[in-house]
Amino acid sequence: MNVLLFASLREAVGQETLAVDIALPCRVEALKQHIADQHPSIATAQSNQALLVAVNQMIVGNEHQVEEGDEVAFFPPVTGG
Amino acid sequence: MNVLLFASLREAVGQETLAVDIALPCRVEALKQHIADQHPSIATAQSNQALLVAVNQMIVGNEHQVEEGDEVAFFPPVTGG
Amino acid sequence: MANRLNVAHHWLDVAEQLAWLSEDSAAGAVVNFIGQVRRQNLDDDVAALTLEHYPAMTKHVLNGLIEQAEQRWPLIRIVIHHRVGTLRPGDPIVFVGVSSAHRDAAFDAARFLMDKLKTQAPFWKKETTSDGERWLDARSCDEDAAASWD
Amino acid sequence: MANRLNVAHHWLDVAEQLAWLSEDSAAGAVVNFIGQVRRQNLDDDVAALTLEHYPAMTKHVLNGLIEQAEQRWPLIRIVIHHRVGTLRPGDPIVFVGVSSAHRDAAFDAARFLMDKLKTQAPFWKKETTSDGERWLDARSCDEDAAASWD
Repeated sequence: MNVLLFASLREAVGQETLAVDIALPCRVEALKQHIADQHPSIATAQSNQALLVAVNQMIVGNEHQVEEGDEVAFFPPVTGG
Repeated sequence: MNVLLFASLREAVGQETLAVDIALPCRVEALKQHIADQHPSIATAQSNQALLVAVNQMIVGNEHQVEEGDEVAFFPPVTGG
Repeated sequence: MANRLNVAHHWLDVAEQLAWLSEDSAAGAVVNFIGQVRRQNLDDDVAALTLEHYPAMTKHVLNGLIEQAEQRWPLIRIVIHHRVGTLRPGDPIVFVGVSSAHRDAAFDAARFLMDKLKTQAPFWKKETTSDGERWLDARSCDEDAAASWD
Repeated sequence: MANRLNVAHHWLDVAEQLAWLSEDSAAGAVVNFIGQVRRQNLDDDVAALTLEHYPAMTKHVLNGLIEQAEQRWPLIRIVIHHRVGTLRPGDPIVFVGVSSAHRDAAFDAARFLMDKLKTQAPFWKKETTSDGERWLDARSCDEDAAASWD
């Protein structure tokens, strides 16, 4: 599956999309941990509580179940307006 | 002294200005009572708590002392905006 | 702090006011309010609305409100423009605009100015409907809104 | 209820939006907010501000906020216009406008939309200053403002 990255996370990782090799369905928490293990900047954001996860364009919590075909995005707290 | 009237009070009394024969200084309360005794529409407004008094362009209470040369106005609650 | 205060028969160029409010680039937020004549009031069709005021007192009160707003919030610019005379449904009556560095102060100040203007500035509205003319009554909810700032 | 929602590089004709918001003569009140790029932030001169967003999600979130506002208040029209791309100090970023019969609903809804947009809509700001580029941090006061509606 692919995970979209935005803003400071995209720049820190250096990619717009991360290809992730994880069995689905899985909980958001497991997906975060899986990616953090490989990308220190994601781990840092996670430990700073500066990592939000959207599934199908809705922000979701750690318990949310990611299914095959979902659009998943990681990004920092928003700062628009 | 003269008392300016505005809006519904002006229309009810039928005059823009009331000439009032009262000894100054006097309290606002006495002035109101003096005028209400001669103009039933002022008495009605007063009993409905629908009579405001401004002295020198500031809304004042019953205790306020009216002095010679003050600009005094009677009007109903305001409804602008 | 700079401000513009007008009581007039005419309306104003709203885009020009917004441009002036936002001109200082320390301004991060501009909030403005426009009040206009509704088509219906108390279930009657409104044909016209006539606004009377007490000229010597109006500017006095509005300037006082502007000063109070400046003391309560860090504001950059303020515009108050209120019309008098005879208006039709859909005509604008009042424009209040505020600029500030941040939105909380701009929202609070604009609402404060409107709430206080509604209960303290000496304007009176007379409606013309098919039933004739009537002076509008003050609304207790406006008193409550104004008191909420005290 | 009618609404206009745009996310775009360009700014909009503010006077035209205000005319549209106030067009329905049941509208007695129009409140609008404009946010713009400040000259200074965190004591540094801002040379440019770049706004990125997550296009598929942005309209989704903003439409959801419009629906929530409609459910909470009796609104007539809503406009949300948010810019993306590179902006300069003084450039407008966001326009939120609301019309309603009375001012309380219009003020509340405009502020609700801004407070929620600030914390829920997927926009991110990167500033360019003389010290280089930096992504802005979310502000806890924005979180508090958004939570105050829940």
